Amino acid sequence: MANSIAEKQADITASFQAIDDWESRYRKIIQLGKALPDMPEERKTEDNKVKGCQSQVWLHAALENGRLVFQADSDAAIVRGLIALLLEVYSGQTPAEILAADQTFIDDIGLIEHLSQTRSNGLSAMIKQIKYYALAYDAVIKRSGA
Amino acid sequence: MANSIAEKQADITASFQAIDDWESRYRKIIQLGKALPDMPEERKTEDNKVKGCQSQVWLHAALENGRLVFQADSDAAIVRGLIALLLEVYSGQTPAEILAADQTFIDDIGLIEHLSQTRSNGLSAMIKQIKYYALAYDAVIKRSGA
Amino acid sequence: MPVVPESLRDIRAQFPIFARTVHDQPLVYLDTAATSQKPARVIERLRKFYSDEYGTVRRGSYLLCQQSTAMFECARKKAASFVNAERPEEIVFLRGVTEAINLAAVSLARSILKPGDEVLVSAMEHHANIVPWQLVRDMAGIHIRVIPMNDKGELCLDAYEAMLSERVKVVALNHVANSLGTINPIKQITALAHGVGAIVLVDGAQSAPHLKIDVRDLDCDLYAVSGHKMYGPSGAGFLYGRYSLLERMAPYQGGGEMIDRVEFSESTFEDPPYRFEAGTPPIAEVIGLGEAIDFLHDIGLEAIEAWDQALLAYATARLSAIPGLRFVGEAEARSGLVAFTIDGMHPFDVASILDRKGVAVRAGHHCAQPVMRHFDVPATLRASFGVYTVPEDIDTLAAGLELARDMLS
Amino acid sequence: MPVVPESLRDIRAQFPIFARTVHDQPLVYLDTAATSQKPARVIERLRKFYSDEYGTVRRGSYLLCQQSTAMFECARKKAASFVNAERPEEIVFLRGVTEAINLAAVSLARSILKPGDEVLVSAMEHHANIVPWQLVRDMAGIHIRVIPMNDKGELCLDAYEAMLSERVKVVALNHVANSLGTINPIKQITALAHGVGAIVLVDGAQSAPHLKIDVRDLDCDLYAVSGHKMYGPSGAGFLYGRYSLLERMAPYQGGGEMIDRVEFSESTFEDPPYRFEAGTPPIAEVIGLGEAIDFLHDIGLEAIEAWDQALLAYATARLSAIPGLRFVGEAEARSGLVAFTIDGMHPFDVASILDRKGVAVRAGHHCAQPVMRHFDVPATLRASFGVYTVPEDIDTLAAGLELARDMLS
Ligand SMILES: Cc1ncc(COP(=O)(O)O)c(C=O)c1O
Ligand SMILES: Cc1ncc(COP(=O)(O)O)c(C=O)c1O
Repeated sequence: MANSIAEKQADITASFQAIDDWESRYRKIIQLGKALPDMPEERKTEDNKVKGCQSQVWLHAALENGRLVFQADSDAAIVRGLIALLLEVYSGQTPAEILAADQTFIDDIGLIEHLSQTRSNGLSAMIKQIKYYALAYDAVIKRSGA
Repeated sequence: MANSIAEKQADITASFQAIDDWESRYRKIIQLGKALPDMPEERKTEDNKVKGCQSQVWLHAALENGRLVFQADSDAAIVRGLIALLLEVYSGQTPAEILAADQTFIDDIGLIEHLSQTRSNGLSAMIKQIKYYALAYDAVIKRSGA
Repeated sequence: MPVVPESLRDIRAQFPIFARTVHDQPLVYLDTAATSQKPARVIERLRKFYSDEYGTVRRGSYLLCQQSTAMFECARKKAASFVNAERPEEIVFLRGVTEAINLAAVSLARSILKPGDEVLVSAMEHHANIVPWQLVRDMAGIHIRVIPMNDKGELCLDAYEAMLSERVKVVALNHVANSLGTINPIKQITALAHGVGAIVLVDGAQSAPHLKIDVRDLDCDLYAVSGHKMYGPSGAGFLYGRYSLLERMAPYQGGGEMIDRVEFSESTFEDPPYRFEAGTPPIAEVIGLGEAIDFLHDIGLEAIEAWDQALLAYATARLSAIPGLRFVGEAEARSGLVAFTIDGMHPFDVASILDRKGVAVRAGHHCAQPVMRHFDVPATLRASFGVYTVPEDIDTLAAGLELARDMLS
Repeated sequence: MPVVPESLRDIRAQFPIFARTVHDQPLVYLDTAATSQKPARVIERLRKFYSDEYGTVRRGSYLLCQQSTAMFECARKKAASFVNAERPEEIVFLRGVTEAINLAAVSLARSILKPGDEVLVSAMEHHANIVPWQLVRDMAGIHIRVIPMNDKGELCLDAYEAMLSERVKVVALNHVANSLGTINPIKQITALAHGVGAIVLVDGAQSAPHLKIDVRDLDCDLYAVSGHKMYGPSGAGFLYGRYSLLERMAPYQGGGEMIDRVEFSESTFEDPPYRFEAGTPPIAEVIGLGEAIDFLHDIGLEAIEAWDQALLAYATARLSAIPGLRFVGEAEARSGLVAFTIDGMHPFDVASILDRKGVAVRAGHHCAQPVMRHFDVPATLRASFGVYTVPEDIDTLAAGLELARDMLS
């Protein structure tokens, strides 16, 4: 069984907190971004674009066996790295789990503490978008289940 | 012959500077206002109204024997007093004399030092209006003289 | 004489301006309705921001900008909670009430109003809630109708009800009238307006500094506030707007940060509130306004409201004793000020003499010429209160009025 | 490396912000084009005004108000002399360039523009000089046409001349382009525009902090300035307008103090500039802007202009050495900034890494999306200078860019 969101968040936070200089943390994030599979070009549509980012960010969601599978991409390397973290945590979880999750972990990894407060890097917009999908699919599941 | 504008201004300034408490200066101004002849109601027209005052101020000008004769009034007592001072200085002078005159004396009498800088009591608007009349009639005189 | 309550006991010491004199007299500041003085913490907040923290807001990728943005957005949260909005995105920052009403008038004219629609304003409005509607009237083909008031300075609610129809699209009026002090029954007015589907815009310039505002309880759609009248810096205020309404409203000013995409042929716009905040906002001033809101919350709005009422009662009693003094504005429910004339004396003369005694009151039409015409006076004197006002200020005012009477008669 | 001139030697010490660090690094502030930092004397002027002198402006009969008014009007004189206007009444105070252009667009649309008229804007405008014209376009029935630029980022003057006709009523363009640094030949552009009777509006957001402005020499009709970019407080700026033009222009916002007489049926308006200053203005901020103008005058605008050119030359030379770096904007005449991309790196990533080294630069479209499309880049990096900028800042930037290259490739 997949780890819970909370466990994954705790793992990520711990692994970042173990690194104590910013440069190594950034290098790690950039590496994670490089390892993220590219999103197929045909999915990089206007519809999938997350509004309110300095860099371009795309997010696609699909429900598979009751779990939300996300694909995402960005043209900026650091944002791609952050996306990789978000997908690791959220992709493959049920909508209900996502809705129940605490989303502050991204603040805790000591890399981007301030970024998520502003509209500057689209991270908060992306987290919001993930929650929207979870909300929407949660409703779908409840309706079809009833 | 009438005193020059400069002489009259000096007299007024001296007489006010001799009083060293504000209350007496204000009382004197208010008395001067009371002594000012009322302007006939039919002259209190929109045309004669000086714009930009908190109280209502009217000013009328006529050329008599090459000299500008002013009539003015206000519904506020202190402004009437100031008007009396202005008329004493300017009424009966030639347009050219008025144009040449220094208009800062009203600042020097130690009563209203700050008032003439602002648009608040219409005094600066009134002095401006007096100058406008002088300018206009000066042009009239020059043209008819040529 | 009412006793200053505990929570306001040391307030005066927090306002540096009271350390100064005016014409060698202690300052008696009774023109808070025009603009309030500033507490040290607001002044210090500005100094600190400009000295240690200054940066522009939105979209910068560097720390100063991110922190400024966080502070600016935090002020939005404070403003939202100050009026009990549902969410921070219901707060649009701008210069003050004048700009807020101009924004509302133009934006509604561009998006919602149709030719033949009616906008109701009250007979006791400030020019800021009259002229903006006149400026859009011809462009939008709308009609402006006036809700009458009685001679106490209270709205005629029967007449108001009779004026309501499907044609009425906006009801715009002040919560507290700056020339009379009248508190209008906004909740009742809103309920009636909503009965015909009209939008209610409230001018909160005079209420925000004195009353506890609850836009959800009032159920109004737009509520405008000037920060400089509620102990904040000049240059910043806000417009609360019900989010579903803001979403329907067209942009007002165009420029940077309010757009999504710009082409020369056409542009698309951001969601509210950003859609309405074109260009660099008054950054420090908004953050200072946030501090002023904290200041008010720390005192407690109930205490402020109660003290205002105590001062009003004291001033009314104290000034009634002055021969020839007539109050202009005698509504049952009032706040913040007393306005009056004195027989045979021009308000301007009286104010000039009061100034020499250190007393700052306003003489004039208070940007409410229609109110002056209603009461058939060219101008009135207005003494208005703030959190720093003490009963002794009213005593000094009364003594000054006696002196003015002596000098002018 | 250029040597800081005598008149700027101690300037940095006058800006308290440089006492702080960013991520434990000294602050290297290279985003003055977005907003400038503030010298201590401007911050102190605000503190003093709010602490000892605060009052509203216009029409009050008490000392605090009269003195505030005198200070406010004195700032108007300073602003007039800053741009060499003929008289103080040619200065309208408002929030900044965005509001100034919105005012101009709406006011001209209400008073002068007729259906079928053309407004020319340049291809290198900030959104603030595009969107306001789009917002009035439909109401006024006007056409917006775009003066093209070449690939160095210079206006095509031949094309401009060919576009001029009797239909052109307004030519609106920036003096210095915020995304490219290009200095446009305003004097020449104005002469040509006046040949067909068009009004010329200049967006001076980026020029005012760096160049000596002379509206009489330029012979332009409207000139817009943001105070917060020229060392003044946020929340205040001004629009210069030739008086004879301002007199023909309809009011923009409606409210208090801009009116002569208000009736519910109709209102009449004050003369300029008051007609355009509705409501309580940003009082302290305007007075602070006056102080910022004094600050600039005390340094001397010639020295500021010369230092800006020295920094520009140094930055251009220094950054040219960085592999893959391409400048965006290579006009002959430039001012205030360098904008560039680096092959294979997203500006946002670079800016984030620079931030960690204490370097504040802007990554983005700089509110000039059409310029980004012209150069076919999603965004650029922009380093912009102020009076406090030293060559070592450019060195730190260059080192940061090397680090970013290492980390990102
Ligand atoms: C009732 C009312 N509305 C509007 C205004 C205008 O506010 P501001 O000048 O801050 O825009 C005022 C203040 O003068 C007011 O008292
Ligand atoms: C060329 C130009 N025009 C207009 C603006 C808008 O100025 P403000 O945000 O001060 O209104 C800016 C600043 O971003 C600019 O650089």
